[in-house]
Amino acid sequence: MADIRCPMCGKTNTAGRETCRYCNARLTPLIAQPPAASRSGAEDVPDWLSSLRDGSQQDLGQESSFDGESEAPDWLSRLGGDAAAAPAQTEAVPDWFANLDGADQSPFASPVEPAAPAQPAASMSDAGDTPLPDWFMTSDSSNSTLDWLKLQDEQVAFSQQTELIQPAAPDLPAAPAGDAAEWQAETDVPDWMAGIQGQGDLAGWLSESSETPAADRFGLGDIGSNTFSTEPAAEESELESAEWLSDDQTGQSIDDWFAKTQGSAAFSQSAPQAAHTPAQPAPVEHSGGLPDWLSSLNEASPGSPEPDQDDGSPDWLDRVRARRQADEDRIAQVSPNEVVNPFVLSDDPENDLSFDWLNGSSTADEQEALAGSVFAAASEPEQFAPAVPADDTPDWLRNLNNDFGAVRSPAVTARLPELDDEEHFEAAAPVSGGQDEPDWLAELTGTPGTPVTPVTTASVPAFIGDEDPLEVFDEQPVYSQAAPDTSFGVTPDWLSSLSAEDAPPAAQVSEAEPSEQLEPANLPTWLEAMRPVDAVNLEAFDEASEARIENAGPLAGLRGALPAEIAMQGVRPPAPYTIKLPISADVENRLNVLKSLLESENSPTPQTQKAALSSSLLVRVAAFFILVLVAVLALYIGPDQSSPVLQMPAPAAVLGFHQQLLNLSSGSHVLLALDFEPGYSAEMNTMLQPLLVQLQRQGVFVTAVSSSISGALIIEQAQNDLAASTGDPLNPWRVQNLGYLPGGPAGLLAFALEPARIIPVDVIEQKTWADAGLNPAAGMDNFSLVIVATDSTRSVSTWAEQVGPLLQQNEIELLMVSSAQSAAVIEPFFTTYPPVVDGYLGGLSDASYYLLANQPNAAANGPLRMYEYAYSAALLAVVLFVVIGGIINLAAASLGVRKQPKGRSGRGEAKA
Amino acid sequence: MNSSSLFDLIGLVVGFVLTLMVFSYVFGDNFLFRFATYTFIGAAAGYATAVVLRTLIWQRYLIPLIQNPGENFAITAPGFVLGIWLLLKASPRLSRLANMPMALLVGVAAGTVIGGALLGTLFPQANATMNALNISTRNSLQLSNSGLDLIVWMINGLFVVFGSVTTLAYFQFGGKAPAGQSSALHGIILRMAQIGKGFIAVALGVLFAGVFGAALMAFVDRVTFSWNAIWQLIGLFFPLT
Amino acid sequence: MKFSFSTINAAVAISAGLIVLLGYFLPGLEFIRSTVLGWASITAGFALLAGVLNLLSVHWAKITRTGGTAQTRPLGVYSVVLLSAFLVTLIVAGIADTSAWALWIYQYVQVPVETSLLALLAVTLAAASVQLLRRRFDVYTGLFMAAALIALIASVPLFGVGEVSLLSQARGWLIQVPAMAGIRGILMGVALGSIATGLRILMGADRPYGG
Amino acid sequence: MNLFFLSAGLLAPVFLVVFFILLLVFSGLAKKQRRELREIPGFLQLRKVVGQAVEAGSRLQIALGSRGLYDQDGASALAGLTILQRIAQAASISDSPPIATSGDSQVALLSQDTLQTAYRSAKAENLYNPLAGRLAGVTPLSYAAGAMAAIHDEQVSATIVLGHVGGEVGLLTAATEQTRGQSLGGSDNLSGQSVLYMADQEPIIGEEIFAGGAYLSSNPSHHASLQVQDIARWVVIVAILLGAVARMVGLL
Repeated sequence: MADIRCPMCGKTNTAGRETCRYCNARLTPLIAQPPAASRSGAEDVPDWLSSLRDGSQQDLGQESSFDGESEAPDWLSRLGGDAAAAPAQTEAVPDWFANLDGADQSPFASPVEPAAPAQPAASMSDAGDTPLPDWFMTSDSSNSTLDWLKLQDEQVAFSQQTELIQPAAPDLPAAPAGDAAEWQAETDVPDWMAGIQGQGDLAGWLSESSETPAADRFGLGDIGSNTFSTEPAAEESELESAEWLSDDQTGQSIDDWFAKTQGSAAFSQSAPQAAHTPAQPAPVEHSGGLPDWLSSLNEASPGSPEPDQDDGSPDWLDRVRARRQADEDRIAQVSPNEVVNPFVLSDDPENDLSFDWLNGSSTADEQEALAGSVFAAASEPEQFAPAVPADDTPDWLRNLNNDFGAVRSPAVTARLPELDDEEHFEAAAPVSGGQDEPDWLAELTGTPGTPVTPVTTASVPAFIGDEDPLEVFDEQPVYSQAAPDTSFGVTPDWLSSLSAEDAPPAAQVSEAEPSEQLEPANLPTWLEAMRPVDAVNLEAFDEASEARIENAGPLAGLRGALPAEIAMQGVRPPAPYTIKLPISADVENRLNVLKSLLESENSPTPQTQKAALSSSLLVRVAAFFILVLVAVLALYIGPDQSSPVLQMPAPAAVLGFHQQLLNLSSGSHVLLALDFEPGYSAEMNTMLQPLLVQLQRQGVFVTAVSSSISGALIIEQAQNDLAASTGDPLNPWRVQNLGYLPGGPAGLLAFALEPARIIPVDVIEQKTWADAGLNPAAGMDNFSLVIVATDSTRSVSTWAEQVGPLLQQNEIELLMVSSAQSAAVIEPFFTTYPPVVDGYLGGLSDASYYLLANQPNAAANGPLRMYEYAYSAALLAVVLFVVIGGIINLAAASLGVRKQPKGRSGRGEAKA
Repeated sequence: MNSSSLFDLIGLVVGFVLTLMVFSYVFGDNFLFRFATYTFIGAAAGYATAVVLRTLIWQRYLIPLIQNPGENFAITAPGFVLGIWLLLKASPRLSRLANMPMALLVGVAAGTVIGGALLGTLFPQANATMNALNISTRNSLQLSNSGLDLIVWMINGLFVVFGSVTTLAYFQFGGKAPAGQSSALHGIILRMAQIGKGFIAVALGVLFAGVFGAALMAFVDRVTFSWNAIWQLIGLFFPLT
Repeated sequence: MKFSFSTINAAVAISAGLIVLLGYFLPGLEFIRSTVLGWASITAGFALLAGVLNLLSVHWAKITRTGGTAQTRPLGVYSVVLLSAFLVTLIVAGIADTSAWALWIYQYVQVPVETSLLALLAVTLAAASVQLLRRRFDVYTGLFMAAALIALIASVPLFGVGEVSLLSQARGWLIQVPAMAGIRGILMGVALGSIATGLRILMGADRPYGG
Repeated sequence: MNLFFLSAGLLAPVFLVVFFILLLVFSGLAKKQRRELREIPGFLQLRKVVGQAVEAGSRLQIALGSRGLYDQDGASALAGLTILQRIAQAASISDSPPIATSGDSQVALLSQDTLQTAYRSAKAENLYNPLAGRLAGVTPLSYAAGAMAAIHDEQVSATIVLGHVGGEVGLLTAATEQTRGQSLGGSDNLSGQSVLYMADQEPIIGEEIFAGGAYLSSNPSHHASLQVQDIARWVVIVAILLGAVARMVGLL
């Protein structure tokens, strides 16, 4: 067990102490219980941790029996237990390792520092809704690592590797399916997605990614270089550090952490092959069109639909999966040269071929290379440190000078001559694009003309891809040798101990470069570009100048006499393009689509409702315009005057009405009740005019009353219409306007009992009943006929029920002129015996019959005929509209039911 | 142009514009529709208030009371007292003090409701339904007595009786549900209710046609009014020689 | 105190109701019944004034509402329109409720708007009819729609065709037989419900007058 | 003066007295034991809508119709007021208390009294707003226009029609649809009833509107009145059948 160095005073304390015995500063973060538990064997220790302790006791011999379905603890045991397995571990190492490392890099870090591991620690201790499945997903990577470890002793030629892919391909779904199942069982996608959206920074995070060189957000960074993937992480940490530090359990932090873990996994797997494959739309779309936490989701369940079936993950995720599946299918068919498609294979955590370049690492130098790659990989988490909570300065910035000091380490140069055989080259070739590939390979593959460079530039962010391969690879050993410390500096003891116990190759490298071990070099080239002086490859200059022997001129034979020439070769202007974003239009489009989809998930309105509402508006507008059009056309055309008005015999009710009017003698009095609202006056006055004309002709006196509060005006309007229709406004014949009869049916009943007392005078001329030739005491007996014109079913029944019996007892006839809407209610009172209503006109049709009976000319060309003509046209149009529209709507509804059982139409079906 | 025709012309324009404003609701609630309807509500309320104050209270109650107090006092004076008392309802704080006049109104309404429902609806309608098969009713309507007509009339009469009875049965509210059956209606009552519901559907369909027809007539009237208004205005500003 | 008030109110309601009801059957009570009806009629007139005051206070509150949201603030404008129309009409009709000005308002404001609202009703009913079977698809809805369409199409001579005797006879049969049966059943049912409601008030079981 | 009016004059008081006695008797019995009632989907929907409005803090509008008290219109308005009291009691705790609109002054004043009583019984009289019971318009169509405005202005989520309202109720249902709300209820006005039957998912038909008190409350008098109505119903049915047969054969 390693001692713990106090972050405050820098003195070492024995492992197990929680506080510094010198300055009492806290040594282990409060939430980082697992290490403490692993030491003390405390009870409530997560399974993975307990198994981890077991795993830590395993000897290396077990690794060959390590199966693909092994659990996280197993690979964790290999974490430090086996150098060859280390890359796999690094794939799974979350960024908080890097945070820890960052913390170690700054002994004078702020007190916030210990909180750095809090998030993942909390995540681990809270398996219910946090990344236990994520661990599994990352453990896939380790499993895949172990798969390739089985091939470790074989000297694999490139052609042989491609053959190995084929048996590997069928295995792809196996473990991930299991992972997906567990992942699905233990995580709730909507929840954490909600958590992400709840934090409201996902969309912004994505847009930010599109503006910054956050290539790793799109997976390109993962595929490309971990070196540069630090940049977005650092930026993000600045943007979200508050949430990041405060929130230790939200979906955002967990997923972000998990995303970076996966990102590193993707990197570790894909990087080796990056060199061999030109940029592919599919990988760009897959790795590049998604945040890495999403691509990690896809990796978690290749070919297993469960997650998006059960957890309701959004459609775009399905689409991405579909594209990914298509890519896998394509891989299964591609030729051996295409097989090592870094992007496609990098999507798949099961893809063990991504590390085939390590298969030949049994020789000493490959062991070194392996160690280099191991620790390069082990250093990745640092690159992904999103929050760098230790302090605001990213590690790479703090270790800048050390990085440059480390470049061109003797260990690297020492290896150069040993690279001689084709096999190594071919075996190593797939890795050449990656940042963690062995430098010996890097220097080889870095030579211009190899397919590596263009491919790499095409497949990684511009600031990577356009790098001179030499320079890119030159930096690798630095990471390699710095890795052990940077990764495990202040990791919890259980991890540091694991890493300290073994990994002999790493130990060799450590001995070779003790100083570099402490200096993790993690320098993005765009930063180099910002520091031209640093960007100069001084090491290259020194070495080259020392190695150069002048062979001509006065300085002939002298070594390093003219360094300037070399220096000039070494000095490069900073690449201005290094800060370009390598986002293709395709990626950007997909990003926009993704953002819009994610934002649209916040809008709760169901589409069906919108559709229903818009369709109802559409139907309403359509009905309106159809009716207007038809009515205007009918008015424009007009009825055919010569055509017969009506052929059918008049209904009995109309005949009875007509007969009762004919029976009126001149000078008799009629009570006319106009019980309709002004809105119905168009229809009612049109129907009333023939009646009033007839009454005027017969010299009958009319006393009018209305139960509508506008009654006085309704009566006056009818009077004016009559004068206008007869063309005699000065006609002495007038209706006695009693006006408004209050009290509804009760008032009506009171009026029927004592009319002269309820309404003593005319509202126009203040004429009393006596003035109008009526006997106030006689009441209703003054009238020989009562005519009720109404639009209301209630008014019909009230007159028939309240006044009708009184009238029957006094043998006064009751006639009605009714709007179409109340005509049906009159029928029962007309057909009863003895009839309460002695005749009625119900609607325009009956009015036409009546008009035809007593005024044939007016019936042929009067306003009633015109109204009826336009009305019948509009009626036919609206009936057709309702029938056709109803059929279409019903068909649409039935289709909608098939598509969407929970839709609105579904309720109708259910009721049916 | 004399003043009355000018007023009519202005009125024509106002009516035409208000019509278009109301029609704008077809596209959804909007300012124009609100403007027209609020104007209408205010005008209707204003006219109603004027009618109550001027026609009812002044002309029909106060003037007779002043002219002939002895004859009208018994009805008008208590009515005025109760009416003014009722005005306290306009004040939220004093509202509860005016419950007694409301109690009078409700009591009178209840008596009217019972009497009207019993004598005005229930008995006449039951009597009319009984007459559906009454041959003397048929004779009173002077219908032909040919054999086929008589059979048709009889069938229709049975329909009316059966339909009225089953419709009335449809409204049955309660009963004792048999074991294992949730609905309180069962057996013959359930069957009758189902048939009655069919008659109700047909009756409401016919009534709906009446409502629709009346509304459609109003639509035609508005289109006619607008059509005439447009031509009148065109003729006014672009006189056709 | 409260108890006595509510008891008195209930007594007034029950006695007034009984007087009006018994007046239907006992000829001797006709005078007192008409007297009580007269009181109620006058009181109803004042009730309309109280109701109008309520209407005005609602819209006055909208105008003077403080802290109204942007959404509710325009409502004050509508209320101003309403109150203006109210005042103008009140003044015009108060002078003479059948004056030329009152008739003008009636003819060119009230009638156009009311008729247009009815016309709007035609449009909304047409749209709703189109969607009826989608909302509620059962045999009764089918009967409803069939009866409505037949009664509608046969209410006037068919456009361009003239009267179709079959349709006219079908409409006549619908109105005189099944529809009349249904209407009678509904009316009798409503009557039973009305009697029960009225009797509950005469029992004092229901006291909507705040007793 | 025919036989009908004679028989009505004699039978009507008897019928009324028996009805009244049965109502008293069953009111006493209903306190101990309730009879099972058939399911009326309209009232189930009404309960659901009220519950949803209370949970969502949205507003309900109870449209009490545009006619007065003095006949069956009055009966439906009184029945609507009874249901209004139950709804107001349930929704008084809501952030947006219900509003009651009517087209008749007396009904508007009664709705204020009813709401005040409901709030008092719910121990929330301080939440009572006198303007919640309002006159929307003085004529049927101006009432419809005012109720439409209330639907749009007051963010009404559901309009419950319980009163005497004619075909213009179609405008209310249209406005409710525009605001994506619900409309339900019934009217004893046959025109309004036909429109509601077409527009509502679960219409309340005819006599059912008078049963609201029993379906929404545990008031024994309401349950008793339904029992008496059922008894009277079958008396009328039997009378019609016997009378029809008797008149067909020339008796009566």
